[in-house]
Amino acid sequence: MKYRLAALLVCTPLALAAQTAGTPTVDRANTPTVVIGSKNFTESLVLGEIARLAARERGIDVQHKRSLGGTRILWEALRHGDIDAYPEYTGTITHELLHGVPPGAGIGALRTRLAKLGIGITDSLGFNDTYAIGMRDKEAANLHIRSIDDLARHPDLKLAFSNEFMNRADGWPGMKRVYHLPQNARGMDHALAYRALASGAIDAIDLYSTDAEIAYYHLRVLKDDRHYFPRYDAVYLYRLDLDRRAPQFVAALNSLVGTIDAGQMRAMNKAVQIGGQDPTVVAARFLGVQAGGGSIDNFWPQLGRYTLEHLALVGISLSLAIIIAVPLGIFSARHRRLGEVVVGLTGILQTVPSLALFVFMIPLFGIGAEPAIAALFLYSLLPIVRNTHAGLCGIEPSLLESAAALGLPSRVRLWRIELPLALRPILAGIKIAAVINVGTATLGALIGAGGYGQPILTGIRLDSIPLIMEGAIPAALLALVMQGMFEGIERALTPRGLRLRAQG
Amino acid sequence: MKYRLAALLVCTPLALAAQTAGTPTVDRANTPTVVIGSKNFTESLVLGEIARLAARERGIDVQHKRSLGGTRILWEALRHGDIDAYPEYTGTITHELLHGVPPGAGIGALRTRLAKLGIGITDSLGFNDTYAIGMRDKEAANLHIRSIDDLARHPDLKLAFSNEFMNRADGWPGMKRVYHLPQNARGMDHALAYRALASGAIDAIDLYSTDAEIAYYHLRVLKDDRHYFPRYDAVYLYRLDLDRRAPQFVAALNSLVGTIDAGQMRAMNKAVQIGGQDPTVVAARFLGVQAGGGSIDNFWPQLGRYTLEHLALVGISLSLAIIIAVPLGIFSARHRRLGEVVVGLTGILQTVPSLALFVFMIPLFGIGAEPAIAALFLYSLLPIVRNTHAGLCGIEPSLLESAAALGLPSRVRLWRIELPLALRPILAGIKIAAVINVGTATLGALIGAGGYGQPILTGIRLDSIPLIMEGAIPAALLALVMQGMFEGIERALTPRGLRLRAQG
Amino acid sequence: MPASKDSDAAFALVRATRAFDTVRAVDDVTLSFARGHTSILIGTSGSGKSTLLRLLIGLEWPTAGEVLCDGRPLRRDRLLETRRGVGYVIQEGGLFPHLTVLGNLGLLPRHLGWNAVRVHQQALELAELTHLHPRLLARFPAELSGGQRQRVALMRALMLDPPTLLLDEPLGALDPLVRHGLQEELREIFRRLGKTVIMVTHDMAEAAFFSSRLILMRRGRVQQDGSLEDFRHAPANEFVREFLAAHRNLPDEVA
Amino acid sequence: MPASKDSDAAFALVRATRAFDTVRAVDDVTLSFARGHTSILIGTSGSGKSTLLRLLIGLEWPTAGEVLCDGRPLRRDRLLETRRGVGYVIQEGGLFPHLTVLGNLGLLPRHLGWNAVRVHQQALELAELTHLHPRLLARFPAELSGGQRQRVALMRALMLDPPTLLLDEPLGALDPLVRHGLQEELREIFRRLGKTVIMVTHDMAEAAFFSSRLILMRRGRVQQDGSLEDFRHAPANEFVREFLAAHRNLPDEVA
Ligand SMILES: Nc1ncnc2c1ncn2[C@@H]1O[C@H](COP(=O)(O)OP(=O)(O)OP(=O)(O)O)[C@@H](O)[C@H]1O
Ligand SMILES: Nc1ncnc2c1ncn2[C@@H]1O[C@H](COP(=O)(O)OP(=O)(O)OP(=O)(O)O)[C@@H](O)[C@H]1O
Ligand SMILES: [Mg+2]
Ligand SMILES: [Mg+2]
Repeated sequence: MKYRLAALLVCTPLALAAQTAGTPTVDRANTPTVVIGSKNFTESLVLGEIARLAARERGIDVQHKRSLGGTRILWEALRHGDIDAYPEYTGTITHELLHGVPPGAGIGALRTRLAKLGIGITDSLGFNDTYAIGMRDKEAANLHIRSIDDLARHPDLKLAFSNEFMNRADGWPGMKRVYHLPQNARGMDHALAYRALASGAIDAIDLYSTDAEIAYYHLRVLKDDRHYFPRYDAVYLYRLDLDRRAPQFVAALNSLVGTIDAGQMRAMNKAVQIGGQDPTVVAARFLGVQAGGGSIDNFWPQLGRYTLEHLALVGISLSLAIIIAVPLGIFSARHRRLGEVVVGLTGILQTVPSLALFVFMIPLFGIGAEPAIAALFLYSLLPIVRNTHAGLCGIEPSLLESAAALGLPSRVRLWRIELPLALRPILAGIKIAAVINVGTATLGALIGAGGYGQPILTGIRLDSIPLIMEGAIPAALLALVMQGMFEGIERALTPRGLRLRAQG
Repeated sequence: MKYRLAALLVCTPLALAAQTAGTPTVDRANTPTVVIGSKNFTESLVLGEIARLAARERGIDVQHKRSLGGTRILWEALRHGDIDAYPEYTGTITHELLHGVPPGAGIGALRTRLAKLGIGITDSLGFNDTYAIGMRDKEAANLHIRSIDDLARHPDLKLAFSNEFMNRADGWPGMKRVYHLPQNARGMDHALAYRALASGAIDAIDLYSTDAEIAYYHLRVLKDDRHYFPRYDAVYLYRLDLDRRAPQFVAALNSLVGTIDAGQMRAMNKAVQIGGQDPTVVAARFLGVQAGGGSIDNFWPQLGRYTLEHLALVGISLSLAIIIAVPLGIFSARHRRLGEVVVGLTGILQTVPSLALFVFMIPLFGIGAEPAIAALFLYSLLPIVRNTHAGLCGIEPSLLESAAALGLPSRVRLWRIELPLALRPILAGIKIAAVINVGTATLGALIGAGGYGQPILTGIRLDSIPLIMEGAIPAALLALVMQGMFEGIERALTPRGLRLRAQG
Repeated sequence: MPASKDSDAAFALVRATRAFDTVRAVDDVTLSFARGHTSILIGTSGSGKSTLLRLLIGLEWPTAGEVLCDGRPLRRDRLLETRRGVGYVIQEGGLFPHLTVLGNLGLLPRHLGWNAVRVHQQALELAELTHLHPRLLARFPAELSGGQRQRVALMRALMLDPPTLLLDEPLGALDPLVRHGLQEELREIFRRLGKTVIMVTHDMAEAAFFSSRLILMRRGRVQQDGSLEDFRHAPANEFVREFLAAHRNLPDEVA
Repeated sequence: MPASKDSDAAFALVRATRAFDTVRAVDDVTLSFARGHTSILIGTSGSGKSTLLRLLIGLEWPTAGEVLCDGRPLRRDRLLETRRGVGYVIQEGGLFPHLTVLGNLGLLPRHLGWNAVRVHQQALELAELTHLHPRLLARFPAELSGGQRQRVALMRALMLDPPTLLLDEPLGALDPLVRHGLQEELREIFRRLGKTVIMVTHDMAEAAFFSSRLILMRRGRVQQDGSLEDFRHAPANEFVREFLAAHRNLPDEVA
């Protein structure tokens, strides 16, 4: 029973972590005939669901692996046969996937090139999702602005563009030149730009022509009269071997050609992103079919993987922090002078911004979970050290003296008297560290450590509240669970004697 | 004396903040004849210093406002006459500052165009700071790779490029096409890329041809045989009215033309960025002159501004947090059930990643200090609430009973008995919150709140350790100062009676 | 004085029981304490004396039966008033470690609007009563000896000059000299000001000195309620006789 | 028994002074406590009795003079051994609130390698000695009455059967019945096992019962050191006489 306290404190998170590490990653279930993939933003997801449902109507067994990642991941997956089809944009194919294709190439030209790689391409689904410039509809109406050209007449308008748009040669610099715009633009995080526009802080921003927010914020998309922006027509890419394996499926894809216009796409994006509706339901409504069950097969396994990754990050770093910080706190309570230095140093660690800390971690640990764990570990120290220190210093002196008078050696005093009496503040510190840790671990996605940060960061980048929530809600729940767990440990470890009033 | 505790706790950070808010921003001292500006990265700073020292040698009174910001800010400052000259690159002038200049335009063409705006331009200083591709020298030697062409022979090489380079049409997509490269590249934060390259995790990255790290990490810059990358020759831009106001200065600038080659620039960058030397000293060594005193006039006022901004962020948000969190903690200690909910909720706030929190703040508070303060306030709640709760629950029950038996109303019991007895853990919570607050406030720069985050974020982006340190060191010091301050408050508020042993 | 709901009783217990799990610390006790009189609780250790006092002041609530204050049941929402009319000395003192002696003494009076001068004056008077050196008023509890702390606890109970005093072994840690003097003066005060006093003591001589009403308890029950004479000449049972016999006197002049 | 450095002294003070700021709690005291004997400290409240005991066990260090243990100066690096040979009962008990009675009693023995059975056995024996119901061994200190806690503190000091006992008012909160019995048994144990005992008490009868050596203190100084007879027939000064006279006996049969 002697080290029950220590054992429980340290083992619980470690056990969590171990359990995690042992579990194999998501296993490939029985593979269905056709697999559709989609990128990790709303529109791609909805187009994936539309394809799945359209195929299902023709009786084809289709699985939809949603939100797999960015362009590069989907493309590689398609080429290696991990997926059989996914929604893509012509501009992306021209600029990023194929080499030496002239910028203005039509879908026919792309089809020829893609065929050599064993990839097929449908014709345009009906809309062009390219860069565009948006303003508040009211203001645009007041100023009689309909096209980008008209901006030149209002040099006082405040423009703010995403950093990417600011930097791309085919972004702001070119646009300014082509349209002879007098304004100077400033860079702004895209996630924030819509809100700033809506609040009137700025007057025009860059956006994608099917963004859900266009309708939501009542924006006007300015006409690109000079065809400055390249076309990004939506299409499906698919493996040509489907023509043999599942010709019905290819037919289903082709049946969608020309059926979705920009307004419809915008409305569907809005329904999902802002209305919070299920993409399957939205897609089904568009097709006029039943949504049916078992729609998005990938949601739960993916959430499971994020959870395991997150638990590993938090469990390991927190366990290490407890193992190191409690002794540091004990040390700092014993040696007042040196203790101040110790606590001060852990405080300094806390002020290092996480990105900067990652920069220093990479030479030591490379990329992935290790540097994230190291950083989380360092961030968890302060609350535990500080509270252990405060807890030990707050013990009633007469009890310490009584223990000393008994002739107990200081190690025994520590374990049997001081730590149990300081348990409450120490556990409070651990709880604070645990919660901060769960929150900060979301940054782990920045250096490839995975976890709930993955959907959150992607969501922020894509300005997708549902995607943010997909990570934020489980993270919040995890924080609650950890707090509850430590509350339970506290209840188990606090002897009944400390909960009683002393009486005469 | 009754509310001494509360008053002191809350007023100290508030006072800090108030003092801050009242101070006017950096005042323009007596303007010297000529003002040089520089951008916020090492090379620009060094070139600014070189110009200043060269001019000083000719007896001209020159001020150097260093690290003013990005291209856009410097350009506007030059045009409005806030500064008289600054170092720039021809590629930037072509692509970002002037409209309708053909990409290959020579300096002569630029000079004509700039003259219309009242701006002069020197000839090339002697080096071209453009994008380039770098590899570990050893590996390049082993594989006999000298130019980008040679990469095509090694399809297994792992390439990783900065996100900007990945996205620019004149970055990776074009390069892949022009050089017919078979590899696929992945995106990576530029700050991390050098370390990943050095550690062998990847084999080639994009860089600027005068980066300090090239020498430091023993990298080989691959030849751009096909002249894919545009020229970014270093030049000085200056106001043409100087020809009249300070012809000697223009002569000084022109005297530098053709004197700095890429190797020299790289060495100077390395001396500052990695060797940690003073830019003034490095510049002076290059010119063979004395560094002299009062070199970088802008360092201290700028640090002062960052400090005031940072103090305002921390002071206001922490004061608010104390005012709200201590009562919340009291409430949660009084009402066990509801208290759990309160603490749980503050915990959930803590798990919301800062960028996501900012996203939600902007519609409420706009951009600037307000949303940052609101976010910092929310992040500061948990440690204080939790520790107030733990502190109050940890008070010896017999003392509470004794107070009740006296017939003291509960408000008096709270102020005179419970809070003083729980002071230590409450202050520990405040200290934790203060330190976390100082650290998190560096993120305020993300939404224009200024503070030490400004140089840190710029430093991370530019991979400049000195710039990171310019923010990180004051932040660390501030954390220490705040801890020391609260230590002092604790000592002042803890009655001597609590530091004594009880005896019989 | 048998139990009754006479309106002259400052406090009364009516078949009151306070059980902790299986232990009945106070077991079906009916007692009433007359206004203006001093009653002494004696009994074996753990017999429920402290618990009985705690019941009267609402620090403990009966698991059965009733506690009456001024003839009416004790009410939770009027505890503050009840307690202000009562000076209560806890067995262990219960001084606040973060306040000086004067701070401890002045806590409630200051809240009730006394100014510092008045608090100090009253404290000095009580210090004289308890033979406590005035210098000690500036000390913290941890800087006092056991007996000094006990006297401060007594002083705190007397600060507001309350009509009722509940004293749980208030003089137990005092030396004979101080204790002797204090006994005389306290008895004089109690008589002169007509205080209602309920005092716990283990010293039979002290008990007999303070009052002619002794209440002897054992295992939560009242064994006998009466004067020392009654105890001597008409002990209710064998236990009462034994209890009296256990008193140890000083040895005779020549041992 | 005058002070001397006789090697038979378990503890001795040589011109020892312990000052707190201006107050000398123990003032130039020279005393020696013979092995196997019981000595009683009496004196006014705040006269330095507790401080004197604390000096002997190294909880307090003299600001002047010396403390000897077994004829050698007390050393900080050997405190643990010294303290294990001493059973010390603090005036206020000093029980650990997070441990049960048994946990409190077993703390040191378990550390020294006793098994649970032996601890329990010894605890049961001591419970019988102190008339403590064995059921109480499972309780926490906060669930005990004042007198019960005091007995647990005494039991804790006796657990290891140490050769020396420093007892600071060990029976002060006990009722006459338990106290009377405990006095008899403790004196028997002390005599039979030849314990060295230094006990503080405010009860002159108890003092005289336990030992023929009383040490009377006042303001940090020893007033007289001798038997009750000496005190009566040759009081060192007026204070000694007064102190003795203050003892209050039970009133005579017919008041
Ligand atoms: N830490 C301290 N600071 C100042 N004075 C102190 C301190 N500790 C004890 N004293 C003083 O020293 C004197 C002796 O205290 P001590 O506790 O030894 O008395 P005592 O004889 O045990 O009294 P009692 O019978 O009341 O327990 C007292 O006057 C007390 O106020
Ligand atoms: N919280 C509790 N849980 C269980 N038992 C308790 C609790 N409080 C008191 N008791 C028991 O109730 C009984 C009465 O306790 P009380 O303190 O009233 O005794 P007392 O007469 O004051 O004794 P003493 O003279 O020793 O102070 C004791 O046996 C005690 O152990
Ligand atoms: Mg009691
Ligand atoms: Mg004492």
